[in-house]
Amino acid sequence: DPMRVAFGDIATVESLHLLAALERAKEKGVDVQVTFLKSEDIAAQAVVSGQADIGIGGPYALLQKVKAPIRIFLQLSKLQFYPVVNTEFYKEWKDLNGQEIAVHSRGSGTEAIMQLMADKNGIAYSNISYVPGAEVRTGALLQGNVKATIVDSSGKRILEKEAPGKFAFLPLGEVAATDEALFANTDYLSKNTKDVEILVEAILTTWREVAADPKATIALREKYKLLPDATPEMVADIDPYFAEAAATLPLNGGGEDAAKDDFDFYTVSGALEGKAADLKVEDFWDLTALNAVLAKIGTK
Amino acid sequence: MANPMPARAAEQSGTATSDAIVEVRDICKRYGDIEALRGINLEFERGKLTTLLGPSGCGKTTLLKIIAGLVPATSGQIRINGKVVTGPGPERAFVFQDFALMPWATVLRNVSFGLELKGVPQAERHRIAKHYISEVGLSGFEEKYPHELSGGMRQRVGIARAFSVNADVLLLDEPFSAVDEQNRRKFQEDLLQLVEKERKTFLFVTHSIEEAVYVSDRIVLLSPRPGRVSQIIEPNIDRSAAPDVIRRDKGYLDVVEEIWQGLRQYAE
Amino acid sequence: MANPMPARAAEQSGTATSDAIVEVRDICKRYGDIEALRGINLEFERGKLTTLLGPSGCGKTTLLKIIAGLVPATSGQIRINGKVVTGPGPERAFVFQDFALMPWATVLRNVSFGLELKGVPQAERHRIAKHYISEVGLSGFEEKYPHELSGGMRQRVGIARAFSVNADVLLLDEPFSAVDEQNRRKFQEDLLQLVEKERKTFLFVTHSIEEAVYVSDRIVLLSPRPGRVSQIIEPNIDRSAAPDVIRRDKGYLDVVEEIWQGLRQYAE
Amino acid sequence: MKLFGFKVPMMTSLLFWALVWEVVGRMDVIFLIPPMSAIVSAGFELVATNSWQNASLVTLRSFVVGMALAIGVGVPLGIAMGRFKIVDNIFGLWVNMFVSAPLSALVPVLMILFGLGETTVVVTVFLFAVWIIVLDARAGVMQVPPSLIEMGRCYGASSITIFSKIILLSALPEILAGIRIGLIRGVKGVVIGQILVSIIGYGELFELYSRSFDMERFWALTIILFAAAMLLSAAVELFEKRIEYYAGAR
Amino acid sequence: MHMAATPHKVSATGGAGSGSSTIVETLAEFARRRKSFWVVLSLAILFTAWEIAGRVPISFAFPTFLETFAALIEMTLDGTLLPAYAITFQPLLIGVAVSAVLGIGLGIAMGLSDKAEWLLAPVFIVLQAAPMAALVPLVTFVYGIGLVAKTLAVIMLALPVIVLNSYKAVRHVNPSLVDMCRSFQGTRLQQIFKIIIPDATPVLFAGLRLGIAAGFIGVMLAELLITPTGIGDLITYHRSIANYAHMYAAVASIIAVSTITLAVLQYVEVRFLRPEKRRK
Ligand SMILES: Nc1ncnc2c1ncn2[C@@H]1O[C@H](COP(=O)(O)OP(=O)(O)OP(=O)(O)O)[C@@H](O)[C@H]1O
Ligand SMILES: Nc1ncnc2c1ncn2[C@@H]1O[C@H](COP(=O)(O)OP(=O)(O)OP(=O)(O)O)[C@@H](O)[C@H]1O
Ligand SMILES: [Mg+2]
Ligand SMILES: [Mg+2]
Repeated sequence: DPMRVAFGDIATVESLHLLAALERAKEKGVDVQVTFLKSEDIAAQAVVSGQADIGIGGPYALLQKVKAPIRIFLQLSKLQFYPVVNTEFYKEWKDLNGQEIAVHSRGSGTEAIMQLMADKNGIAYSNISYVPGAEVRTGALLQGNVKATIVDSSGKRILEKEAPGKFAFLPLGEVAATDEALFANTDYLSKNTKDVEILVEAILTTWREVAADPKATIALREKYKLLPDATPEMVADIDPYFAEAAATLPLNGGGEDAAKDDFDFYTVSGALEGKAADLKVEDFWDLTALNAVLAKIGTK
Repeated sequence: MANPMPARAAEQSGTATSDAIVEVRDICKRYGDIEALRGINLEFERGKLTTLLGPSGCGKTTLLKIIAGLVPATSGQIRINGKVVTGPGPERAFVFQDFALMPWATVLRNVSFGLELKGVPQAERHRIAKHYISEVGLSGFEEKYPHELSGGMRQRVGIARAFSVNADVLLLDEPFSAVDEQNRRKFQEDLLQLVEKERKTFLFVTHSIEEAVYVSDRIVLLSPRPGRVSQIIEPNIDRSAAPDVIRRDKGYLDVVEEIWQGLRQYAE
Repeated sequence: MANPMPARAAEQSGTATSDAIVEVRDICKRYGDIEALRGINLEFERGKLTTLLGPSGCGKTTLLKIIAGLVPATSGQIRINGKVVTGPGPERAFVFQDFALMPWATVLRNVSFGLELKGVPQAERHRIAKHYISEVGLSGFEEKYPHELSGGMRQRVGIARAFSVNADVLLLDEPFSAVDEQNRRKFQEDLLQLVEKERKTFLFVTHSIEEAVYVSDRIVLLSPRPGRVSQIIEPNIDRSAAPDVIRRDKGYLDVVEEIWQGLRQYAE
Repeated sequence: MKLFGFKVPMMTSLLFWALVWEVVGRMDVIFLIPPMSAIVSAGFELVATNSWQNASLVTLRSFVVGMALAIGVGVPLGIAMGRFKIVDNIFGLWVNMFVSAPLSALVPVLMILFGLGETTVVVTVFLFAVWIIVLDARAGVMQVPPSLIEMGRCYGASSITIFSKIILLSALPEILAGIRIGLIRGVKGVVIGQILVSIIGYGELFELYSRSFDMERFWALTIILFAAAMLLSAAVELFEKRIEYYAGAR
Repeated sequence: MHMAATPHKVSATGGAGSGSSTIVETLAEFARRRKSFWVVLSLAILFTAWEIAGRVPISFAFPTFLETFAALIEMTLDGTLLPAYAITFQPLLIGVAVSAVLGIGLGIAMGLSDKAEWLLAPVFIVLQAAPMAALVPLVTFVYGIGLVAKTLAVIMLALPVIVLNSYKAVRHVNPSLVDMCRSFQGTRLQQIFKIIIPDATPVLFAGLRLGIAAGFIGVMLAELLITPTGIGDLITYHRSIANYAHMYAAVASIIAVSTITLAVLQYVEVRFLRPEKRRK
């Protein structure tokens, strides 16, 4: 049986390492079939309804609500976001009191971060609008349509390049939470242990390779002929992106620690209901495959 | 209003049984709440042209379609050659007011369509169709499509099609109403020649009194809805005379006037 | 084909200038490559009813619209009361074949529309409109909408509207063609009464020879496209007689026959 | 319109607009509008890329399959609705509803029923196109002149003969008109399906180009797609014109 | 574009005496007389099929009809649905209003002037045939994510429809009415305001109705592609937290609302603008 992976995004430079890892899993004999979907929600929905085996995203809210037994089994990335304001209007967190901000979507990590920071700084936003896509928010900032939002690292770079000094990035405390993870139906996980382990191993080894040498992604792209029609601008973006991202890649696949962090973060943000302490890891994570792989390749 | 059946009409329906090809017996027709026809009794003689005339909406078309077997009567019988019929049959052919030509077919195919449906082989049906096409004066137009013809020519195609199946009775519902006045006059003259030549029984519906008197052997006047036979008139015009002679014949003019006086009251 | 203008017509166009309200001078009309009218010269006398008659497509409607100023002539002039006109004017009113009634307006508003456009105050124009509505026999229908009327009644609305603007010349393009035969006869009689009463100049287009002869003081026969004046006939019928007397008058029948013989060749 | 006595074909104004675009693009007013010439040259490059060819193939496949289904289901259903009152009663509500419903809202639901990827896109195409095809086929059948059917009956035709020799042929112009509008809607459907659910084919390219602000390619792709929609409908229209006399003759 | 008129025909039945009739006969009679019978029947068939499919279930993400209905009731009662519609209707109404004014204006101009026709008609023909969904995301770049962007998305879909229908409406005005007005020496302005616009009104209105249908599509695209607000937010949010019954309820409600809106408009159109149609 093929392993059907639902990816809630299109293939871009930022997912090069994942694409490469999937190619490696293929080499090891797992018939990976990736479908690119409009959004994480649709990817999650595909897994819930059984039309995909593995989904990519951060589906904590879904995990708590859905009737189907879905579990996360590998953390792919942590939240890497940068709250940013237009300096013509705001300078610091306090200025955002009673102001409007834009985040990715309802219940998303971006909203969680902004909400967390609001609590920390004792402020409240007048309104939160949902603007999916960091690049859209970046564009909106540049166009002046949005004055305060939260962007990803490539958005940060664009802002710094296009309008140096016009935007200020607000300080962010320690945030360690899952941005993207792999999840699947428990049924699938127990029936396809081998394939899942191969996938997990491929990802972890690739992650470690990229962490060791961010330029490895360029080689990987050439080796596996990934994104063949990428424009020169896109290719030029690979190096800086991974240079920055490499440091934050989770090299041990998250696991129990990550789960605990996520509970703390997402209960505060409101995506998860209840107290963080009451949540059980086994209700959200299936660690079998990860532990088996880590036993084989060791932790870093 | 009582059914005014004058003596002449009564006599008529009593005697004509001998050679009646079409017999209409106690036909009534209702469309839902609308009573279109009430107790129609008529005979149509073989080889004659009979016209149905009456105010708009009196049921002329309905009666003709009942005879054709296209519309079922609510009660009553239609007999053709003495046999009761309930649907269309090969002895009757209908000529439609709107021509009913198939726009995607040539004149030839339209004319031979009746034969095509009967399963006549192509060569044979084309031969017959061509004969009637020339008979109605359309030779040379065989490969044209209806939209390339004038209204008058289209109606001729419809008539040729009706002839080609060799039915005994031809039912024509206002065949010339879509044709302009001057061509209509011409048509009437042509029709008389065809009647002469083909020796068929014609049942003809028209609104035009002159037309009715000019072409008919017998005229059935219907009263307004519910349609009943109000009068039967036999113009008794000498058809061997030239058209212009007929049109200024005293008998002709008298009949026209008589009918007009009868129908006038129903005009708006 | 040469333009056959018989002696009678030549005389006519020579003498009528004295009281001609409408003069048509050398009118030619082309629609792209189609030559619709060629060298038309005509006079229309005040207070008379003149009919344009001719085979289909010969340019009757075109000529009437040129006179109305609705269609520009390619060359030639139209004079009304001696003055050259190039567009519609208050001395002329048009009655359309398809009635041209506004479906969203009542009979009253339709009839008074010509006055409304002229800026006549509402009370005044309603008074005038009501007068003509009753004149054409539609009293009581003032508040009805066109779709609630029969074809014949709609045409009467069109005629009342033309009367209401008090134009000297009324141009009627096949006004009765959408009305059924029997009502048409009634209309013709009514029209004659109106002509008598209103003493206006009427220009009338029709396909029907009988209608033309029955209603006209003068008949202009047009030849097929390109339309030219082929003959001008004055029926000289005594209009004081009863309709049925007129319809069997020898003079009447002769004129009908004469015209028919002239037009017959153009029928299909 | 006439200019200096010459008849200027209507569509030539598009050239005029292209020129305006070029000028605006050159003035560098906004990054969204690059010069037309840049778009055209990007278009030529784009057509040569593998990803465009693959995307076109995927898009075309979804479109063709979806349209084939829409026509295959829509025409018979429309005809059945035109012929049989009961079918009309049962389906009438849905057809009339869906022909103008905001189907884009339904697309997210489709995935659950039809899976990821092409099937959903095919279904989207089908759903966008089928209703108008049904309605027009129905209208075509219902406006077959009754006298034509009576004529057939008069000459002893069976119901099957009447159906095949008269009704079908007579309804052809409306059926074609429905298919033409269906084609245009189908193109909209394929794009919406690809953009809203499965990011494949042109949907993927659109997303990619708009994310990387690659406006030349974005517009080149748009123009290719628009042109395809126009050409398709023009082709059917041409065919329709050939049988236009149908309407006049009956 | 087509939209079959569905007049409420109550066909009179005669002949058959209605003395003693069985339930079946009564039902058959009712079915014949009342279109609503069929509406109810076909709704019942669909809902039953939905319920069964949901119970099988064909997928975890496929709720039953009853669940969906319950979710709809819940959303209505807890006050999420109405505010959502209030938000969704904002860009829709503004967009349709702008498109109506602009579209009818442009359409009439194109109908009246050959130059305007030459200049604009091809643009709108292309826009109407084009898959505008592809362009909706672009709007964000220029007009951001707020009301303006969504309104613009609505306009992008509704305007071409309204323009082209208005243009056709004016071009198809009865020429003999225009001639009639000219023959009474009506001025060009009188011609336009007393003849052309009134005569075109029914078609203008029908175009407006089609424009509103397109506007619904536009607002849904905007809410799904630009930023989730209103009903689009309900759909995406409930999907993201796997409340599929709620998501389905939101989808079904927007389709129902648009259908009802259009049906009401059509009724208004037939009732007030087409007296000649109403009578039949
Ligand atoms: N299919 C039908 N359903 C209901 N009523 C009908 C139907 N066909 C005809 N009628 C009614 O029956 C009456 C007679 O109609 P029919 O067409 O036979 O009259 P007609 O004499 O041919 O009229 P016309 O001179 O206008 O052709 C009319 O009042 C008409 O309204
Ligand atoms: N707008 C037009 N454009 C091109 N040709 C036209 C136009 N109007 C009329 N014609 C042509 O000019 C000729 C005369 O037309 P017109 O309508 O005046 O004839 P008519 O005598 O009124 O015909 P009918 O008896 O059929 O009413 C016809 O051959 C017609 O085809
Ligand atoms: Mg009739
Ligand atoms: Mg004419």
